Amino acid sequence: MNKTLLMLTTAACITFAGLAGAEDIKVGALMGVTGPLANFIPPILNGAKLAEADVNKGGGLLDGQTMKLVVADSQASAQPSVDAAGKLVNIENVVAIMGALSSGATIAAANAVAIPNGVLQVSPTATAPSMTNLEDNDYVYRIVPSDNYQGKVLARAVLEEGFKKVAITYVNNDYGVGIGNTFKVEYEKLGGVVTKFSKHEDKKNSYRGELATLASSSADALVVIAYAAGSGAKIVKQSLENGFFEKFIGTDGLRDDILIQQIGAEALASSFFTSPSSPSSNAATEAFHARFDETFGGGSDKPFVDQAYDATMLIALAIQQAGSTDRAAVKNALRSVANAPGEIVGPGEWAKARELISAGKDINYEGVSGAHEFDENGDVAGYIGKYIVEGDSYKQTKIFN
Amino acid sequence: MIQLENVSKRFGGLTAVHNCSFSIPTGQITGVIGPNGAGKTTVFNMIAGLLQPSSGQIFLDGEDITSLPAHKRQSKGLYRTFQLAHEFSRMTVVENLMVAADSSIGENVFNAIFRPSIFQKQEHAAYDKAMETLRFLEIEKLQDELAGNLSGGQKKLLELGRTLMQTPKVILLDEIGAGVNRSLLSKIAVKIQQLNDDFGYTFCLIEHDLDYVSRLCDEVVVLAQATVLTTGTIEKIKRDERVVEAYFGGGKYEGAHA
Amino acid sequence: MELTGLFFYFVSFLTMAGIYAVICLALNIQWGFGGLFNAGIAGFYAIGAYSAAIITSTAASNNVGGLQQPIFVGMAVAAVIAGLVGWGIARLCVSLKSDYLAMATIGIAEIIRLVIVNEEWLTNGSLGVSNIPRPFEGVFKGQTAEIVFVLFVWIIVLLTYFISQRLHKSPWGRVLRAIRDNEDAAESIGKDTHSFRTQTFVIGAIFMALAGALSAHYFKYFSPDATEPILITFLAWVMLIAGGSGNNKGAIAGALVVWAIWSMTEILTGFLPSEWATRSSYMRMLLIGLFLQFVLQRYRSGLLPERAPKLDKLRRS
Amino acid sequence: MIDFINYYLIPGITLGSIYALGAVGISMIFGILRFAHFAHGDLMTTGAYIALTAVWTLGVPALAAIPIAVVGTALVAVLLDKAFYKPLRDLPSIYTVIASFGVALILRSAIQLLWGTDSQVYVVGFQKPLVFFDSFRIALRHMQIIAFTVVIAITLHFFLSYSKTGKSMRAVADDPELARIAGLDTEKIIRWTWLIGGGLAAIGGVFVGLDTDIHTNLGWNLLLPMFAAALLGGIGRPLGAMLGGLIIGVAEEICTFPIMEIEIISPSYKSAIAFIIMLALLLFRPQGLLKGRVL
Repeated sequence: MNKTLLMLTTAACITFAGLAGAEDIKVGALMGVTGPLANFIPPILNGAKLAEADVNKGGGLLDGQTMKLVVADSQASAQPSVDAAGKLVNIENVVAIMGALSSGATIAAANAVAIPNGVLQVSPTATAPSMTNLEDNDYVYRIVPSDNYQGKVLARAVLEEGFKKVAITYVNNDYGVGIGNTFKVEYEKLGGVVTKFSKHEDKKNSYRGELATLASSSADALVVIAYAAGSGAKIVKQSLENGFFEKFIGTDGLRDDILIQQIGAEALASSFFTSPSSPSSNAATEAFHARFDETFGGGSDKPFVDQAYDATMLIALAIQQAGSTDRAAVKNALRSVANAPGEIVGPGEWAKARELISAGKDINYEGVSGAHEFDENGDVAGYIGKYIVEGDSYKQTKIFN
Repeated sequence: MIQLENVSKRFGGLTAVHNCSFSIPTGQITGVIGPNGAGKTTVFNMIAGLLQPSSGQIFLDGEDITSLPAHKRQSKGLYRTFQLAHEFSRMTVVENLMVAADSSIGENVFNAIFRPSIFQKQEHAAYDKAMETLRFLEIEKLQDELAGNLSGGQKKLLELGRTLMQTPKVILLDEIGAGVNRSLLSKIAVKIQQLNDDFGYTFCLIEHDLDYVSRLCDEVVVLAQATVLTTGTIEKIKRDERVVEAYFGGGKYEGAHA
Repeated sequence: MELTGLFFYFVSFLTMAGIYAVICLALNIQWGFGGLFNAGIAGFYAIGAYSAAIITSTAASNNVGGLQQPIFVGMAVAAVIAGLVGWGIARLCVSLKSDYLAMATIGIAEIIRLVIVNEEWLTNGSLGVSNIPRPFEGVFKGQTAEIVFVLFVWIIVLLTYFISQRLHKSPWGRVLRAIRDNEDAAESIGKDTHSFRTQTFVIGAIFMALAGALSAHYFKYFSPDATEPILITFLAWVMLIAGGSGNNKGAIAGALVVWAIWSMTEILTGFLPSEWATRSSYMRMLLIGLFLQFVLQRYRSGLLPERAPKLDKLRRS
Repeated sequence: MIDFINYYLIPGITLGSIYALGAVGISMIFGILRFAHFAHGDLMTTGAYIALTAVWTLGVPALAAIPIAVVGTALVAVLLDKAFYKPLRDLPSIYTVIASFGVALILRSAIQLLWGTDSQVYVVGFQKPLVFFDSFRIALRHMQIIAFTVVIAITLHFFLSYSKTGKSMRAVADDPELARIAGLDTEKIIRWTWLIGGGLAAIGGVFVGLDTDIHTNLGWNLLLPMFAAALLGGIGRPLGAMLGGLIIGVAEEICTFPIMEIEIISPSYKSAIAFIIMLALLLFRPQGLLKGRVL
C-alpha cells in the first residue's frame, strides 16, 4: 500500500517538476495565498511578479536564463508553510525563497526547511522580534524592520503630532502584541502618558464595551494596532459612531483601503498611520508605483508591495552576483549586493546591474522600500512612513528612520 | 434468590412501577408476565441496575444491591439479556462471548500495553469457554461472523451465551423469544431447561407467550398496572379471574407473536 | 540533483505525515476503538507542543521557559500534563453522547487556545515560543539532521502504532469495542464503561500531545497559529475516516494519503496567474470537503476497513 | 449606568438577536434530524453574501435584499441536505455530523472562490446613533435588527403553534417514533426544517453584515455560541433557542463590564463565556431551560 502511494506521489512530482523549462532559474515565493492574510496577497504577489518581469526584460539571469517565480501557499500557518517550503526547495529546486509573510509561517519554514537545506530565505514582511535571534547560519533575512522598530518610531510620531495622552488597543496576535508593547515602552520613555492599554480579540462583532472603557480614560487619541479587516475597521467605526474617539493612529495593518471603503475618507481626516516605507530620497519610488499601477491597474499603495518587489529583486541580484545557482554562493552574495559600499542600483535597473556585475564592480541595491543595509542578524533598520488619508487613498507625508 | 421489597419507579409524573414485591427463588425458572405497559422491563432494568428504584429495596441472597451500579452486579452473578438484541455488532461472534469472560488481567491497560504475556492463559481460557458455549448453543460455525450480520434469533442465542461465560447465579431474560422463529424458539427453551437442570442456574424471564411460560416456568409473577397482581404456579395463574381479566378483558393481550 | 531534491521533499513530507499519523492513531484509539467523538484535538496538540516547548527551550523572553531540559523530559512532561488535563475533561464529559461530546470538546479546545493566547507569562502569548531544540541537534547538521528527525518522528509513529496494536488485540481493546458497539450490554456483563472511556480519552490525549511536541521540535518555534483547528482537528478526522477508523494501519495510511493530497494540490497554486492563484487555491479546500463527502457516501469503512484481531494463536485444533 | 445600557446591553441584545436567528435552525435540525449541524454558521455567511450581491447588482438597501437572501439560502440548505445529508440518513448520526464539517468547508471555500476574501460592507460610512433623553443611545440599525428579530419570533411562534406543518414539526422534534406511527410525512417536515433554518440563518447573516462587516469566516465564528444558545433553550425548542441566543449574546457582552473600575473578566476572554455556559449546560442541565430533548 505504502509503496504504491510512494510511487504515485513520485510520479506526480516528476510530472509537476517537468512542466517548468529546463533553462529556468526558479525562485520560490512562499505566500499565505489562502488563510487569514489572503486579502493582502494579490498586490504583494504582483510586486514580486513585476520584479520577475523586470529581470527577464532586462536580460534575464546569469547567461540570459529566464527567472521563474514559483508560488507556494503557506496558508499563513506553520504546518502548511513547512510543507510548501519543502516542495519549493526539494521539488521545484528553487535557488532561494522569497517569503513567508506572517512571522509564524516564516520562522517555521526557516527552521524546518530553509536553514537545514541551506537555502537563502528573504521575507518581505515578517516583523516578529524573535526573528532577529534566529540561529540561521546567515540564511534568513528580512527587509522590513522588526516590530520593535515600528513601535518605537510610532511613539516618536505620536508625540510629534502633539498627542501627550493616548489610549491603546491592540489585537491579540504576534503583530499587535509586538508593536503594542514596544510602542508603550518607548512612548512612556519619551514622556507620553498611556491612559489605558488593552488588547482585544480579533473578529468580534462589538467592541463598544472595551471602547467605552478606553474612552473614559480621557485620552487625546486612540492608537489602534490591528488589521483593518479583522477588528481595526470595526473599532474605528464604533468609536466614531458613539463619539468615543475622533482621532486614530494606526499602523500598517490598519492602513488598508478597506478602512477608507468602510468608514469614508472624511471621518479619517484627523487620523494618521505609520507603515514600513521607502526613503524619501529615492526618486525611483514614484516611478515604480506609477509603473505598478499601469501594469496591474492599481494597488501600488497596498501594504508590502514595495517590499515584495525588493525582496525578489535582491534575490535575483544575489544570484547574478554569485554567478551560479549554487545556494550557498547565492547566500554569500546577498550582503554584497544589498549593502554599501558599491555603485547604487535602483528598482527597474536590472540591465544596468547586470552590466556592473559582469564588469566586476560592487553594487548596492537601493530599493523601493529602502536601502536595505543588512546588519549581522539579517535585519534592516528600515524606514517608517507617516501617512494621512487624502481623497480615497493614503498619502505619505513624512519619513522616519 | 432475588427479593424485591416495595420497589417503585417514577419517571417525572408517571409511575412505571408501584410498590412491587416478589422474589425469584434459587434454582427455579420464574416467569414475569403481564400486559404491555405493566412495567415488566422497568422492573428488569432495576434488578439489572440500569435504573435506580425511586423507592424500595432489592436483595440478592440477602444482600442489599439496590444502589449497586449495573457493572458491579455481574460480579455477584447477576446477568441479563435485552428485549431488543444488544449484540456487539462490529465484533465477531466469538469475541462477543470472550468479552464477557473473566479477563481481569488483560483489561488492565498497563498489562494490555506492557505485559501481554501474562494474560495469555486467561485468553486461552476465555476462548475455550467461548467455543464451548458456542458448541452448546450449536452456533459454533458462526464464530468468525460479525455479530451484526446474525439473524434476530441467533443474536438472542448469542446474548444467552454471553450470560454463560462466567458463573451466573441468576440470569434475567427479557423476552428472549421476541422476533425469533418457532423452531429456534423451542431450541432456546431446551437450552434454558438444560441449563437449569444440569447447572442449577436460576432464571427469570419476561415473556408474552403464555404457552412458552407454562412450558418452562415453575413460578409466575403477574404484573399489571405497574404492580404485582398475583404470583403462583402457572396452573394457579391460569385459573385466576383477575389475570384473565387483565389479559383478555382489557383486550391488551397480544398473543404469542408480539 | 532532481532525485536528491525529491528525496528531501519526501523527508519533509514524511515528517509532517508522521506527525499526523500519531494524531490519527490517537484519534483511532478514541474514536475507532472507543467511539468517543473528540472534536478538540487541537487543544491537546497545543498542550503537548507548549509543554515540550517550555520545558526544552534554551532561552525564553518574557514567559516561563528556557528550562533547557532534554527532549525526552519535555515529551514526558507533555504527556503527563495532557494526560492530567485529558483525565479532568474525561471525568466530566466522557459520558456525553456523541454530538454533545463534540460540542464540549470543541469548546474546551477553544478555551485552551484562549488561555494560550492570553496567558503571556506562561506561553509568551501570540508571540510564540522560540529557541526550541531538535533531538540530536548537536550531532547532526543540515540535511542530515532532517533525516535524523524524520527517523525520530517515525520511531514515535511506530511506537504509537505498536501500543495501539497491543491495545487493539488485548482484552482491554475488546471491552472498548464492546462499549462502542453497545454501552448497556457492556454494563450488563460487568464492564465499568465510564472508567474504560476515561482511560481511552486519556491515552488519546497523551498521544495527541506527543504529536504536538514533535511539531514544536520540528518547527523549533511554536505560536498559536499552528493550532488552527481546520489544520489539526478537521484534517485528522478526514484522515482517519478515509484511512479506515478502527484500523491502526488505516490510520497511518489515511494520514499519508490525505496529507499527500493536501500537499500535492498545493503545487497547483504555483501554476495559476496571481489573480487566480489566490482564489483558485480555495478549490483545494473545496476538493478536500468533497473528497470527505465522497468517502462518507461510498467508502465509509475507509481504505483499510476495521478487522477483528486474529485469534489464531488461541486456536488449538 | 447608562454606559452599561448603551455600550454593553444594547450591543449584547443585538448580538443575541443574531445568535437567536442562527440558533433556531440549529435547534430545529438537532431536534428533527437528530444531528449537530456544524455548517450552519456558513449558511449564515452564504445569506450575507447573497444579499451583498443583490445590493451590488440591484442597488437595493440591505434590508430590502433580505427576501432574496432568505430564498437563496433556503434553497442552498435544501440542496445541501439532498446531496450530502440525505444519503447518510439511515446511518448513526455521527456520520452526518462529520459530513456537516465537510459541508462547512465546502460552503466557505465556495464563497471565497466566488466573492473573494476581502471584507465588505453593505453601506459605506457610519451613522451616529439616535439619542433619547440626552443619554440613551441606540443605532438605527440595531433598532431594526432587534425589531425584526422580535417580529420573527412572534411569527415563528404562531407558525409552530397553529399551522399544520408547524405542529407536525414540533411533534417530530418531541417524539420521532410517535410521529412516524402517526403517519406524518417526514421528508416534507425535513424540507421545511431546512427552508426555515436556512432562511433564518440568512437573515442572521445579513444582520451581521448590517451591524459590522461581511467576511468569509463570519458564520463560522458564530457557530459555537449558537450551539450554546440552542442547548440553553433546549434542543428542539425553536423559541427556546431564540431566548438562549439572547442570553448568550447579552452574557458575552456584559461580562466584561467593569465593576467599580475593575474589569472582572478581561475582554480578551469574552468568547470563552459562551463556551463555559455551553459546557456547564452539557454537564448539568442538558435539557436546557425549556426542557428540550436529550438525545
